[in-house]
Order: sequence, then C-alpha cells, then structure tokens
Amino acid sequence: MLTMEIAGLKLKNPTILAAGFLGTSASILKRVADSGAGAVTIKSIGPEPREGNPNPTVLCWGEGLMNAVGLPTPGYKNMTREWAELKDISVPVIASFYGGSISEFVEVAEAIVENKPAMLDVNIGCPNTKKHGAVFGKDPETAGKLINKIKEVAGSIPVMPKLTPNTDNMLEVAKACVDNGADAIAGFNTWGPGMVIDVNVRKPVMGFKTGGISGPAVRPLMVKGIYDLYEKIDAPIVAVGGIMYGTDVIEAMMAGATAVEIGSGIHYRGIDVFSKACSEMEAWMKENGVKSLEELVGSAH
Amino acid sequence: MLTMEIAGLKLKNPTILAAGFLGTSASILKRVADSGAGAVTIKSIGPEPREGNPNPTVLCWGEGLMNAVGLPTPGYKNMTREWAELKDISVPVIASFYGGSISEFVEVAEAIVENKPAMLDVNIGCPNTKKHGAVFGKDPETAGKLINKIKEVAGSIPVMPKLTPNTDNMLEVAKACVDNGADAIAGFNTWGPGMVIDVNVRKPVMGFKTGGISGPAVRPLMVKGIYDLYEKIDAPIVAVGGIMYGTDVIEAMMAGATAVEIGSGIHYRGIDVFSKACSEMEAWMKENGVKSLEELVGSAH
Amino acid sequence: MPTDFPQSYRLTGVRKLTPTVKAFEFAHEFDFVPGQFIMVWVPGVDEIPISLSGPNQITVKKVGEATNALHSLKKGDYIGVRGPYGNGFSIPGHRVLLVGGGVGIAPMKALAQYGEKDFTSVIGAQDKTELFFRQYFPGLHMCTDDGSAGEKAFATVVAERLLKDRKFDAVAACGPEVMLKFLFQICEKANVPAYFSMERWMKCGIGVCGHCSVDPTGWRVCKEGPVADGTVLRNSEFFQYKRDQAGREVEL
Amino acid sequence: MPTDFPQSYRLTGVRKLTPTVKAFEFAHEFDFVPGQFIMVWVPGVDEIPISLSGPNQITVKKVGEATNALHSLKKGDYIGVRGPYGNGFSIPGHRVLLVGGGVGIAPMKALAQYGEKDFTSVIGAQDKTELFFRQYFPGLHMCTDDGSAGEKAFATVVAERLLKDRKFDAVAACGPEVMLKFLFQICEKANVPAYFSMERWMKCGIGVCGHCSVDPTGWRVCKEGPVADGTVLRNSEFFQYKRDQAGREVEL
Ligand SMILES: Cc1cc2nc3c(=O)[nH]c(=O)nc-3n(C[C@H](O)[C@H](O)[C@H](O)COP(=O)(O)OP(=O)(O)OC[C@H]3O[C@@H](n4cnc5c(N)ncnc54)[C@H](O)[C@@H]3O)c2cc1C
Ligand SMILES: Cc1cc2nc3c(=O)[nH]c(=O)nc-3n(C[C@H](O)[C@H](O)[C@H](O)COP(=O)(O)OP(=O)(O)OC[C@H]3O[C@@H](n4cnc5c(N)ncnc54)[C@H](O)[C@@H]3O)c2cc1C
Ligand SMILES: Cc1cc2nc3c(=O)[nH]c(=O)nc-3n(C[C@H](O)[C@H](O)[C@H](O)COP(=O)(O)O)c2cc1C
Ligand SMILES: Cc1cc2nc3c(=O)[nH]c(=O)nc-3n(C[C@H](O)[C@H](O)[C@H](O)COP(=O)(O)O)c2cc1C
Ligand code: FES
Ligand code: FES
Repeated sequence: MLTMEIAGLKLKNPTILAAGFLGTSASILKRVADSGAGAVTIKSIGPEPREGNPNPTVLCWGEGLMNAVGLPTPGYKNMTREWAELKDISVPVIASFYGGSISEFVEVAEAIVENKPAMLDVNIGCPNTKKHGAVFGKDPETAGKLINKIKEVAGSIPVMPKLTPNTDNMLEVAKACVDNGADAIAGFNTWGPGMVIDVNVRKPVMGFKTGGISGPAVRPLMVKGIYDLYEKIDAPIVAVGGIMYGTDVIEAMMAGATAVEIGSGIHYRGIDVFSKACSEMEAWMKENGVKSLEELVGSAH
Repeated sequence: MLTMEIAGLKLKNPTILAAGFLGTSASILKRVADSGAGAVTIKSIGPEPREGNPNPTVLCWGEGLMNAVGLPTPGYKNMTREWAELKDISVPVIASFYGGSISEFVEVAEAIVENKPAMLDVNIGCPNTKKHGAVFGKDPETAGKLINKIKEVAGSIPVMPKLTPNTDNMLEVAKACVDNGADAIAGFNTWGPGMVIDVNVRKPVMGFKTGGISGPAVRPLMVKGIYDLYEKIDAPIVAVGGIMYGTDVIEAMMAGATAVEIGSGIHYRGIDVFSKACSEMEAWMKENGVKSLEELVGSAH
Repeated sequence: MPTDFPQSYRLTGVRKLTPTVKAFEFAHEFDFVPGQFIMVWVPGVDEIPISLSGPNQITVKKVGEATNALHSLKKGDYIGVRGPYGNGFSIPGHRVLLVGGGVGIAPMKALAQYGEKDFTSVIGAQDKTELFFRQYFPGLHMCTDDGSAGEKAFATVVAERLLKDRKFDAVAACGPEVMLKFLFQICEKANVPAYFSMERWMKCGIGVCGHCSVDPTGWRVCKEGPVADGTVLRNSEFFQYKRDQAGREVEL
Repeated sequence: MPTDFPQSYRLTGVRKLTPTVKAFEFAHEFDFVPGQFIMVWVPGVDEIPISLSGPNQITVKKVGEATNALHSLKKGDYIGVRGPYGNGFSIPGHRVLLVGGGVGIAPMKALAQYGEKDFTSVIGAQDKTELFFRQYFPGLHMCTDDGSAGEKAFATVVAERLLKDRKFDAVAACGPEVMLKFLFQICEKANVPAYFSMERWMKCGIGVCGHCSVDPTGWRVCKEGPVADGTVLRNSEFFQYKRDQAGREVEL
C-alpha cells in the first residue's frame, strides 16, 4: 500500500532515515531498518577522520533540535568493516557524504561508489562547519559543477544533492543540480543556524556557538520549500524537516515530495517513528479512500 | 531599574509592542501601554486603504504563529481621529509604515511625520504581499536608497528599518541602512514564509497559502541574527522574534540588542506579557547583582 | 498537536432550518460555554467566526461569499474548525430573559439548552419561515415583523413588555446590532443587567491582531468578548460605529 | 520551558573526596533512578555525561579538559545540566552484590542509598586515598591495589569470592571496562545476572546521533543504557572495542 519508487529505488514505504541520525554504524542502521524505515542513510562520510565540534553538539530547545555535530567521520578509508556489514540490511542504504572542495567530494564519491550504495546523498547544506557543507549549496554555479563531477563517477547510482534552505538562491541551486544530472533533490538540511544564550552564564550554549535548527518547528518552512521546488524543478523530491506523523508525510507529498526523510522525529517519537508514521498513513488512506501514494504527490497545487 | 535609551527615545523598560499586534487603534495601543509596554507601535500604515488577505490570516501552529494579514490599513489619510487620541498615551508611540515604491514610502512618511511619532519603523521585511515589504529589504542598494530618502523627510524623528531575516544579504542590508543614516535597526520581521497543508482538504490552509513564521520557534534564529548584527553594524539594535519571558529579553540583550519588541508573546502569555517579562527581568537582575541593563548589551560576545 | 489551528472534520449532518439558515453538524465535540464561538474555515474560500449552537453544531445564515460556500457543502465534506474562543455567557442570578433576533437565535439556543437558568425567551424574525429552533426555548414568545407567526412586533417591544411585567435578574441577547441598541436602552431603563453577544470584524480570533477591538477601552470581541455587559457597552463604539476589513471606521 | 536543554544552576557545594575526585552539589533536584546520568555543561568548555550520585549531586574524577575545568569551579559558579537520561538500574531479586571500581563508586553510591535491596558491597581503588563514599555502602568489603586500605586485591577477586560464599540474585557494577570484563566472566561462570553501567562516547545524550550505539544490536548507551544486562553484554563489542570521537573503532 505504501510502496514508492524514487530515482529507480524501490521503497516499501516512503520514510527514509535522515543523514546524521543514528547512521554511525552498520548495526544501528540495521536496527533502524528493522524499525520500519523504507530506506536508511549513512551519516555523512568525509575525506579524513574528523572529530566534529565540542559538546554540546545536539540539544532539544523545545519544538525543535539544534545541532552542530560538525560532521564527525572516521573518514572513508576507515569504513571497510562497516561496508561489509551493510550488505545484511534489508532496505536500500543511501550514502551521505561531503568534502571541503569539489575534488574532495569526488574523491569520497569514488570510494563510496565501489561499495554500491543505493543512492548518493550529496551534503551541500550543512551549516555547522566553516569549510564544508553549505558553502557548496548557496551558489548555483558551484553546486551545478559539483553535481556534474559527481555524476561522472557515480555510474548507475542515482545522485541526490541535499539542499540548504538558507539562501535566496535555493530554487536556482536546485535547478542547477537538476540541469547537471541530479536524479533527485532532497530538501532540506537544517535551518538558520540559530543560537541560544544561557543568561546566567552569559555565553552561547552550543560548543560551536550556533546550531542548525530541525524538528517540528521547521515543518511549515519545509512544506513551503517543497511546494516551490515542485513548481520549479523537474526531478523527484525528498522532503526533510520536522516530519513526525503519518499526516506530516502526506502533507509533504501533497506539497510535491515523492518520499521523505525523518530525523528529529526519532527524538520525539522514538526509533519506531517510521513504523508509527506508516501505520498512520495507512489509516488515513483507508479513511480517505486513497489506494496509492502516487496520486497524492503534488495534489495540493 | 529597567530604563533604557535607544536612538534618543527614553524607555521606562525595553519591551516594545511589535508592529501589527494590537496596533489597529489608539484605544488598543493605550491598553497595551497600560499593560506595561515601554513603547508601542502602530500597525503598519500604508498609502491607500487596503483590506489585506482573506482569512485565515493568523494561525497558531504550535510553538509559533503564522500570519499573512497582508498589511490591511485604513490608509494614512483616514487616521486623523486616531492620531489625535494617540496624544493620551503615556509611552512613546512608534509608527510603522510601508509603501509599494520608494516614493510611496516617502509620501506616507511625510504624512506621518506631521503627527510627530516617537520613531519611524520602516517595514521592509513583510513577506505577505507581493508588492510591498520584503522586496525592499533584500537588496542593500534599494534599502540604502529608501532609508536615505526617508531620512530627508524625517527631520529629528529617528528612523528604524525593520529587516527581513530571509536573505543572504541581511547584514549588507543592515549596513546599507546604517550608512544611509538609520538611527536604529530592528531585526526581524517574520521568517520563511511557511505553509501548512490540510491533508483532508488537500489545500494550503492560509488564505494567502503561505504565512510568515513568528513566536518561540524562531527565537534561536533571532538570537543568532542579533548576535551577527552586533558584530557588524554600529547602531543600536531592537530584537524581535519569539521573545516571551524576562530571560528572553536578557538573552537578546546579551546577543546585542538595546531593546526588544514582543508580538506573538501576547498570544502565549496574554496582553500583560510586557509587565510579566519586566518583573522577571527585575527578579533576575536582583539574583545576579545586575544594576543596569546597559551592562548586559552584547555581553555574550 | 496544534490547538489554535483549523482541524478538518467531516460534516455529519446538514439541515435546512429556514430559506437562509442551515445547521451544520461536524465530527468533533467542543467542550464549550454557550456564547463561545469558533473560527470556521471554508476551504479555499475564507475563515469566519460562528457561534456554537451546540457542542458539534453551528447554525449559519447565508449572507455572502463564505456563508454561501458553506451552504453549498454536503454531509461528508470537510470544514476546518478552531476554538472555542471568547468568554461565553456568564450570567449572575437565576431569572433570565433570552432574546434572539434573526440568526442571533442560534447562540441563544445553546444558552437555552445548556444554561441551567429559569429562562423566559423571545425570538424574532422577519417572517414565519425565518423562525427556527423554537423547540429549544422555554417560556417562548415568538414574534415576526409581518405577524406570520407569533406576535406582529419587534423582539425589543416584546422584551420591554416582559421586563415591565416581571422581575428578571438579567437579559441575554444576540441579534442585529440595531436591535441590541434598542434592547440596551430598554435594559438600562429597567435597570436590568444586559449580556449581549456582539460582532466585529475578526482576523485572528485569538486576540493578537487587534482588528476586533473596540473604543475606547480596547476590549477585544474575540478574547474578552463576544459577550459584553453594561460596563463594556456603555459609552463605547457599540451601537455607533465599527471598523471594516481595512480598519476604516464605518457608521453602524 | 525546554526539557532537554542545559539549565544553569549554581553549585551549592563542592567537596574534595580524593586527590582526583570531587563531589558537586547544585541548586536543582532531579527525580531519578540510580544509574541514570545527566549531561553536564561546563560553560565554554564541553558537555559530558556524568552519573547522578544523588538527586542534586555528581561525583567526578579529573581525567581531562572538561573534568579539570569542572574541578576548578567553586560554590556559587554555574553549571548547566540536562537529564536525567538512560534506564538506570532495574534489578530483579533481593540480594544484590554491588561492585564499584574507581570513580565507578559514584553511581553505586546512589544505588546503595536509594536502591532498597539487601546489598553486599565491594569498592576498590588504587590506594587508600582514592576510596570514597564508604559510609554509604552496606556490608562493605574494601580493597586497594596496594593494600593501603582494606584487602590488597582487585575488586573482581573479592567479588568472585563473595559469589562463591553466598547466593546473590544479581550483581550491579560500575568501573573501568577491563574490570567489568573480568567481572562479567565471573558472573557468567557463577550464573548470576549482571547489571553493569557502561560508557561510550556521547554527543547528543538523547538517542539521536548514534555515536554511543554498540555492535551488533545498535543498543544506545544513552537511551537503552547505560545499564546493560547479560543479553546486551554477551557477544557484543563491549570488552572488545569502542568508537572514538570521530567514530573510528579503537581497541578497548
Ligand atoms: C462572534 C461572532 C459570532 C457569530 N456567529 C454567527 C452565527 O452563529 N451564525 C451566523 O450565521 N453568523 C454568525 N456571525 C456572523 C458571521 O461571521 C458572518 O455572517 C460571516 O462572516 C459572513 O461572511 P460572508 O463571507 O458570507 O459574507 P461577507 O459578504 O464577506 O460579509 C458580510 C458581513 O459579514 C461580516 N463578516 C464577514 N467576515 C467577517 C469576519 N471575518 N469577522 C466578522 N464578521 C465578518 C461583516 O459584517 C460583513 O459585512 C458571527 C460573527 C461573530 C463576530
Ligand atoms: C553514562 C556515563 C556516566 C559517567 N559517569 C561518570 C561519573 O559519575 N563520574 C565521572 O567522573 N565520570 C563519569 N563518566 C565519564 C566522564 O564522562 C568522562 O570522564 C569525561 O567525559 C572526561 O572528559 P574530559 O574532557 O575531562 O576528558 P577527555 O580528555 O576529553 O577524555 C578522557 C576520556 O573520557 C571519555 N569521554 C570524554 N568525553 C566524553 C563524552 N562526551 N562521552 C563519553 N565519554 C567521554 C573518553 O573515554 C575519553 O577518552 C561517565 C561516562 C558515561 C558515558
Ligand atoms: C544531530 C543531527 C545531525 C545531522 N547530521 C547530518 C549529516 O551528517 N548530514 C546531513 O546531510 N544532514 C545532517 N543533519 C540534517 C538532517 O539530516 C535533516 O536534514 C534535518 O535534521 C531536518 O530534518 P528533521 O527535522 O527530520 O530532523 C543532521 C541533523 C541533526 C539534528
Ligand atoms: C499577526 C501579525 C501581524 C504582523 N503585522 C506586522 C506589520 O504590520 N508590520 C510589521 O513590520 N511587522 C508585522 N508583523 C511582524 C511582527 O511585528 C514581528 O516582527 C514578528 O511577529 C516576530 O516577533 P514575535 O515572534 O514576537 O511575534 C506581524 C506579525 C504577526 C504575527
Ligand atoms: S480578531 Fe484579532 S484581536 Fe480579535
Ligand atoms: S549519544 Fe547520541 S545516540 Fe547516544
């Protein structure tokens, strides 16, 4: 009832584990797959080992999380055992990755492609390091060039850039990616970033001072972004941002998404947020006489 | 204990009623002043009568409001009685206004100036009409030129542009305004905009489809923006966005604000949110041995 | 889950009460005080304030775009609702005179049904076809402008007579503002406290936009109201002027 | 108010317990289960997981940057805390053997104090100066590596002997992972259920980042843990390897 296809990936349901959540090892990815996710994403892989930012790196400030984990990674060279074990996972495994330059992105992509992930999730939207991430996602030309180069080494593996919402150029960046061969577009990485100051201590609380905002508080911003993307680009869209309930998934689809990622929802509803959202979708579909999710995509336009 | 001065305005406390909240008539402004606000702002005045967008125009979606009131206004020509009655208000009355072109802005400013408000709040950040608002707040050159022209007619009345946070150019816009004579900077108008779709109905809920986001959900984004402004510009800053508690005011001040505006807080805490926040500030100041608010401004840097 | 956000529910029943008035029931029960209202979203059209005539019921007169669109909906269609908002009726004493004029009968029905007072009721309309909900009103006096049902008189006239005949602790009313204007003069003369459900243009419905606030106190119809007592009504803009959708003052 | 956000409270007391361990009390009481931990923000430095040794108390060994900074704080200074997190000890049966090694004594003190079981306790440290909280442990057996206090032996050896002598329903322990490794073998041999408080590198502390999860089940130390029983410990990465701050595997 919930099956979907996106960029050639067949999903038993449209809920995907968002990058950076619980994606640190094969065993936890397997656990998430067993909790009902339609696909899972490996935490963004970088070119060299990286410790990330000092704690606090992830906080919940109410109706949202705030994070500046800072892309810690063992580095693609230290993941051989992990890759071997990923073979046991019953759903598609997507690989998220990043670099500090176009050539680093390509270097990492090449290494990852050898392990045949189901999709490449290109992280051009992370606001939590100075050198990586969003710097590649704010300028259409740079983003287009990057995707072009990655497509050259990706072979038959679909390539999905994950956008930052924090730029006037969001739609132009998306268009440049699609024009350069992106097979799908994911929207979005975290918002802001934001900052919280402890008034007693008189200091920003996050170790990195700031942190990208995610979770229910950003859902309306995500929906608007997906709605706009659907009208402007010609590629399947994966919605990310504040999705927690079955009706949130349906809302994102009506705005234009073909699938969704769930991250912060794990904090609010538990690791089984995937299967919970899926049962809620099924209940809603029955109540509203909807047979297939496909008819919902873009239906709010 | 809570007195502050900003751009020549002496405030008994640093909490100001945000534009567009309860500012529709002299009588409700008076009521807000009597509820403890340090200053009040008249709802943005436009050149011609305008009905605004169809309902729903203001909704609460959880930890935030969403609005697309769409700048309804009787028009500056229909406010003679209102201005006369404003004289009775015991705190400074700030006039917010907008136009659809630089010359319209100037036309409205000229008319308003005759009534001698305490400050001109220039609305260049509203995302809820196509022709007004944020179009003037995204390009530094346009914003600078606008402020320049308004300063020419403002005489001794201080001019404060209110920025949109939704642009890569936010800091450059602020700088252009200050370079052209802005006496203070207010940050920010609403975020996004966002959208919520009703899945049963399969339509965006807002009458305007989208709505700008405000309230507690945006506070971390506001704090980060104020923190950045404080490091980049040389003018007093008024913080706006999600402020509800005394510690929120203090947090904004530590980030760099000299005063704050409160809007959505009225929904969450009532019309007396101003006096509530002020008592909380006083309690905190006693507990932390702080004698004057001035020492807090920018102290988290 | 959001609280002040329109939640969509299916209409479970639509009943024509008069040529211009329909009662709509929806699949959600509000815990409410009679006199409270909800904001009713007619998808794709508008959102308007409507009093609850029952926990899951609104009763609406067709007067313009939104109410016309509402009247075209059928059982099974969705509407969005949020609320309940406002103060509702809170009336001291026991013997209460109820007065409902036109579609103002609707909220008075809720008060008659759930109010637990010793009610005497007056309901009035243009003609026989426009009177509805009569079965809910205890001690009923009906009147019509043309005498086609009940007494041929304005509801204010009937109310004035009743107030002379007997002692009431309070008058509760809803109806066109001109009717309420005269009724208030009658109450003041008879020295009986008035509790009137009032209307002003609403945008937010939650007390933040200021659009429904009235001079000279800034009393918000959506928050402190919609039920106003004498202290609010006396020396106010009520019965004199109001503000339109743009905020311009217009004569009553 | 945020729940999973560091709240700053003043230190109300700082006590030196050993040359390397201090107890810190702060102006907030957590409602907690012994074995649960909090994330402690040392402003401007780092945020680290620390077990609660009491409702408003943590007991911390100086081992690096954050713990050094914490040790430099005085009464009246602010720290930030969030939590309590994790499962805490939930031990079936009645006769429980408590084993605490080094600063692992701290959470065991909370269990001894609030656990309401028939406890027999073993606490061990390098030498006499590093033993603390002894007054809280019923049926206490002390041991030191150098014999300067109590028995000259590892805690594991004392525990093994006690398990032979008497019947226990369970063993609860906290301490260096190598100590726990041997203790687990002893428990398995003696066929007594083990409940060990474990450590892994933590970033979020709320179960979302995955950094503290262990092979092969993805069990999260911060969420399903930190107290692991035999089903979790057996055939797991515990006692073999762990992940560092970057996520690289390192030998124990
Ligand atoms: C507290 C309150 C309770 C009400 N209860 C009922 C009820 O139980 N049954 C009923 O039939 N009607 C009720 N009304 C009136 C109802 O809101 C209007 O009839 C309706 O909004 C008309 O909308 P329209 O688009 O059909 O007409 P339009 O042509 O748009 O407007 C006709 C008139 O309706 C009023 N109106 C329109 N929009 C609004 C608005 N957003 N806020 C306030 N008034 C508006 C104005 O007076 C306007 O001139 C109530 C109004 C208020 C304020
Ligand atoms: C659930 C749990 C409960 C704990 N309870 C206590 C306690 O009650 N008392 C006590 O003294 N210590 C406790 N610890 C250990 C404590 O967290 C570390 O000693 C502390 O983090 C060291 O930080 P540092 O900056 O001083 O040292 P560093 O030099 O940064 O690190 C030294 C070692 O401490 C550990 N460590 C550092 N940061 C972290 C982190 N974010 N998450 C996990 N481990 C880390 C690593 O093993 C590291 O190699 C506990 C750890 C966990 C996981
Ligand atoms: C703790 C945390 C870590 C994240 N790490 C990554 C990452 O490594 N790569 C990436 O592309 N996005 C990362 N993100 C962004 C999420 O994948 C996602 O885009 C964002 O959180 C919005 O979705 P949500 O509201 O469902 O969490 C991270 C977010 C959080 C909160
Ligand atoms: C209902 C509503 C109406 C508003 N109208 C205006 C306006 O007319 N002019 C303006 O400059 N800002 C307007 N704003 C923006 C607010 O003044 C303020 O910048 C924003 O809401 C963030 O502050 P808050 O979180 O305290 O509400 C409006 C906001 C809301 C929610
Ligand atoms: S309708 Fe907005 S204040 Fe009443
Ligand atoms: S520390 Fe993040 S999952 Fe445990």
